[in-house]
Amino acid sequence: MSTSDAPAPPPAGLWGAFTATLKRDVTLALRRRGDVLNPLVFYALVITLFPIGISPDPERLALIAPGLLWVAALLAALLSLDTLFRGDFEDGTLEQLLLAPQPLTALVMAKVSVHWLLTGLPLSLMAPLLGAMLALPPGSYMVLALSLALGSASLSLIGAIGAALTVGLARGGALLSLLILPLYIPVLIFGTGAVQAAAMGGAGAYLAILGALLALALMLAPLAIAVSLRISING
Amino acid sequence: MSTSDAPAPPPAGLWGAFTATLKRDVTLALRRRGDVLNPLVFYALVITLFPIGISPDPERLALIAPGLLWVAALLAALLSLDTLFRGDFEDGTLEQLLLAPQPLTALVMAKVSVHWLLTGLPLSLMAPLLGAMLALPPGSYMVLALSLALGSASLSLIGAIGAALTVGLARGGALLSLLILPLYIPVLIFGTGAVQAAAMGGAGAYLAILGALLALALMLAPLAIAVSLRISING
Amino acid sequence: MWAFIHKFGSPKWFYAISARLEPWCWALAALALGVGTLWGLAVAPADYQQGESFRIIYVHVPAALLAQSIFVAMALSGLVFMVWKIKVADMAATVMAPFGAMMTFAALFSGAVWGIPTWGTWWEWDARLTSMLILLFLYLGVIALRGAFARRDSGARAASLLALVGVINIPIIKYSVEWWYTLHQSATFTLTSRPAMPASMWLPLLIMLVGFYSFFTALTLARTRSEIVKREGDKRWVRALVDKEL
Amino acid sequence: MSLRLQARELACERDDRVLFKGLDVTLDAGEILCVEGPNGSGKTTLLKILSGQLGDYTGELHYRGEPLRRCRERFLANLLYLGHSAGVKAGLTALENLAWYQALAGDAFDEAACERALEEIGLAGFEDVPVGKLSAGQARRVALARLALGYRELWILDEPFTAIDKHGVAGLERRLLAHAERGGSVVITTHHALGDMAGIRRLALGEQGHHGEAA
Amino acid sequence: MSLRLQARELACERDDRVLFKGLDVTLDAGEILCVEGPNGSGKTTLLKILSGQLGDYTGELHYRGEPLRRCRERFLANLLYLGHSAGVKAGLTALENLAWYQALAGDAFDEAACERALEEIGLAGFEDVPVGKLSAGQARRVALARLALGYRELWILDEPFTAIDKHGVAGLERRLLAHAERGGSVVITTHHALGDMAGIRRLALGEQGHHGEAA
Ligand code: HEM
Ligand SMILES: Nc1ncnc2c1ncn2[C@@H]1O[C@H](COP(=O)(O)OP(=O)(O)OP(=O)(O)O)[C@@H](O)[C@H]1O
Ligand SMILES: Nc1ncnc2c1ncn2[C@@H]1O[C@H](COP(=O)(O)OP(=O)(O)OP(=O)(O)O)[C@@H](O)[C@H]1O
Ligand SMILES: [Mg+2]
Ligand SMILES: [Mg+2]
Repeated sequence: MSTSDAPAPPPAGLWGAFTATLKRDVTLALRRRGDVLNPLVFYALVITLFPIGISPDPERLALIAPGLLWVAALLAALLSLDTLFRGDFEDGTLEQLLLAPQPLTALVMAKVSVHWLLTGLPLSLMAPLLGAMLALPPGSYMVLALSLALGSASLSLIGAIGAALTVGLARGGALLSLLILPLYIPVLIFGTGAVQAAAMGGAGAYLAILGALLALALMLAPLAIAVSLRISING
Repeated sequence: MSTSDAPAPPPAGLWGAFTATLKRDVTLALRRRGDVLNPLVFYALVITLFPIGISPDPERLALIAPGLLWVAALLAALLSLDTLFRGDFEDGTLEQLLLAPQPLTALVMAKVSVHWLLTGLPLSLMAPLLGAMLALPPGSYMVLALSLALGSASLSLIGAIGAALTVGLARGGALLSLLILPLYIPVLIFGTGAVQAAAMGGAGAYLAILGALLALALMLAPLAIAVSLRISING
Repeated sequence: MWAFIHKFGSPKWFYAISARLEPWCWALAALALGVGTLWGLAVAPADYQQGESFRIIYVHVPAALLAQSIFVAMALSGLVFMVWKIKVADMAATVMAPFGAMMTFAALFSGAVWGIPTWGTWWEWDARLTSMLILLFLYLGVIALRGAFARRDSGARAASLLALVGVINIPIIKYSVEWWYTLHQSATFTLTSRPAMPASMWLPLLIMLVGFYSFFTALTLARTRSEIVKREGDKRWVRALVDKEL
Repeated sequence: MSLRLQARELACERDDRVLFKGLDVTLDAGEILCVEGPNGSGKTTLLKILSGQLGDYTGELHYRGEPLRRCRERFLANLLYLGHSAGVKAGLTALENLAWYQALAGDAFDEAACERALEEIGLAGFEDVPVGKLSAGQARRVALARLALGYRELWILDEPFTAIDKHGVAGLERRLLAHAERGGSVVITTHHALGDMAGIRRLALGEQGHHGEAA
Repeated sequence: MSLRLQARELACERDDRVLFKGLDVTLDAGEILCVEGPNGSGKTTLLKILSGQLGDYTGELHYRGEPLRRCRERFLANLLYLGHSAGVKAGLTALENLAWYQALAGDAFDEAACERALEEIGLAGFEDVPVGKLSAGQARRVALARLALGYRELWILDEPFTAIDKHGVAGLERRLLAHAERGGSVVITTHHALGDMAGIRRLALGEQGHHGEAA
């Protein structure tokens, strides 16, 4: 009765595993209804802190708005990264994910995609509203949203490497930020550059660079994440 | 042989339990050496992100420096709060803490003190250095450190309520910030107010108010934390 | 004494009493809102500075005041629930929170719409605006916290505690925000230094206020009643009641 | 007075499923009560209620004749509860963990006593290893070492034999009997057969909600 | 070819303590291998090495005659590993958890099969309850339902009986035997007595590092 030689799983199987993992993570997030809103609320709250801490003067705010909007979005994305693999690690499903007869890079990409869909994308859609509150010139709203959407995808990918490396450590949160914040800096520079340039109408080049960064991250990060996970689980 | 009527523990016992909990948490934090440095590194990184994201112009930076220094310290303290009770919850020691024949408020205060000692205090000691990088006028360094030390103690106390309320929830992190950031705003206002006023030499009133806020927090928070923990464990 | 409080708080008793009160509240709300709207929109004179746009005041001010009152009411219900374990108080708090958040949002939104013709911008980091925004966050926090717990009782107690902590902080927040604002810059526009209103303007405002508050009362009673049916659905008296109504 | 723990008319339901109803539990000095039942029958729930951790029940709880709510402090001073999760910190050594529990009970730190407790429970030589580097069963033993550390008259143990090897189980059974002989009382749940122990009372839960066999 | 899993000269040390040395393990089709030993003797470590999760050893591992490193993909497709932690998500229902495992194995979602597996394992009626609301043993059963879901020739089970009640254990034992009869192979650790099962091989670890008795 023994199935003497099980064949490698068919390609349809990989796609099925990818979508099932995607669906699973979305279900989990949506089931705790608040969770989807949380990064958004955090974003809005941090943006509120700055005028209170710095100055309510619209002119002064407009000057620092692109930087504030980007740094706060980056922090919101960062904050939600810590839990990307942690839950799975703690209940043992990460162990099982590594034991699945599917390429780990693909499964990991499903998890990262969900993170971007539920954090980066909503953040970039919400940013123009907060931009208006910070007296950002109206012409740059579109560029703000676009640059954040592109940039946050890179952030999710890069951040996932850090999350994977620290998942086995008890208090990964702060160490994680230490590891990946430096890697975020190029994204931050070109992101704020795009928004600042938008006022003068020349954001195209910056957006192109953000796109190139994303392409690079898409190529390299999945493998790095997979390797990091194997290292963490082994320890 | 049965000890027919065990007396209530002597007051010396309470003090012993308090110091033992304090010592335990400090040991745990110091043992993962990186942990103590993490909020500091996060603070330094966030402060360096802003000149990158906004503008390296010292004059402009000096204007926003008090606000930035305070907001970043607040975020650093916030990030480290999520783990305040979480570790204990997950390995079951929180359950045992609640079953100890000692007043829970005292034990909880031990934990909050450690949080402040290892986050708030080092942050306030480090702030003047970062202030110098942001071209803060030299006269206000002392006030910056003092206001942060006083304010971060309130932040630890208030934040612990939120941490206690969310400890049983799977992804507490972001919810936690929604719960407590609004409550942080008075501390932020008087803190930045103190630093701004320091340049003109009139920070005393602000520091007094920060002290009053701390006194209020010291009176009300321990009970609220204890009640919150009981709620969380029950659910 | 305790027996009385518990009888007072028993769902069955509350259900019966509120059934009698509710129609009156609805009637008062309809009357005041109807009269106030007509008077405010059609009869009252246009403002000599702001023209017709000032009529937003008839929504804006009641919503803003109600938003703050509801938070206090919610916190008080929470206290009653925590101390005396009266479930009805928690049910009331449960239904108040979303409505309070809606009123806060309504005040913010109407203020923003009003700001465009009067201030030329829809948002300004003014003391009142900022503290209203923070109030919205507080509401959202209470709602999210309640929803985050799997067990209803834990969620209820957590939300009550947070509402209590929040209500202690509201005056502190308000006071500090106002102080902050006066410190940083002189106000470009102040809400308080408006021209004194003629009676033909504030009378309808008062009527609208009465309308908003009775609407809130009626709505809370109604939704608490349906919450009772939902939560106590397996009790005999509720089933008897539902059977009778069918 | 000697009736240590008494529960009358206990009832608890979770998500509309009645776990138990009209349950009377009495526990005397020198008694061992073993709560039995299939998975999901409410053993853990009952133990949490009896130890005052879960408020979600109806009925009355008395400790030494007084309502539990009114003598909570004294009750806790005499209670030792071990739950499904071990309650030891992975970052601390076995000895440090015990020292903390000792302080929590209000006692002064007594290193010799802690070491003796660890040795009795079979962890000699592992006193200074962080618990995170111990095996599942060894970590569990650190928690069990509390049984040998100072005297508490009432033990409430939720599956204490989890991950413990055969020798360990035998040793623990002897320990339970010794505690009872000394006048202590024990409430315990376990899926191990406790057959050879004389004089234990059994309380069966959830006869109706019986599970099918797991295969 | 029929020699399924073969380990030669395995050695592993942790923190300078040698757990095992020169260990030879062979596992054939239709065999059940029970790894025994006191707490901390290295059972979990061995199982993790055999399932390719731990690289921290010396020696050679072969699957169907090939070095494990070279046929990892095929090995994993035929392996079912259950560790100390159950590997089920508390936020998902039992059914959703199984569906994910089915997809992870590369199979199409088959609701009927999942429900049958849950029923066989004694969770009928709990299919749509989030696992977080199940008892310890019920949550564990959700993980065990994977044994009844699709055929994998090699099972590696680390204390699968944890928190399972007596009926459940008996059912599981029958399931193991049935698997072996069908030509499957099992590596298992447990502190339960597996005495009445015929034809299982035993591998004893850690005779030297024997623990004292836990009392
Ligand atoms: C988003 C924008 C706004 C918000 C959040 C807001 C908020 C508030 C609040 C909270 C109150 C009640 C204050 C109290 O406690 O008594 C209030 C009252 C009032 N608001 Fe606004 N407001 C906004 C915009 C405006 C604008 C643009 C105007 C018109 C120029 C305006 C005119 C008034 C007036 C006349 C009152 C009554 C003042 C009083 O009774 O003291 N508001 N507003
Ligand atoms: N992460 C680790 N780092 C270092 N040493 C470890 C680690 N995990 C386990 N050990 C050590 O390895 C030894 C064997 O552990 P293992 O978990 O394999 O034991 P086990 O036989 O499964 O025991 P149990 O019956 O308690 O589950 C233990 O003595 C432990 O001290
Ligand atoms: N947090 C919870 N919320 C809702 N229901 C729960 C919760 N925890 C447990 N239950 C339900 O209560 C019932 C009893 O659970 P309990 O943990 O008391 O069982 P048990 O007898 O200890 O089982 P086991 O032998 O598996 O440990 C289970 O059917 C479970 O579905
Ligand atoms: Mg149980
Ligand atoms: Mg093991």
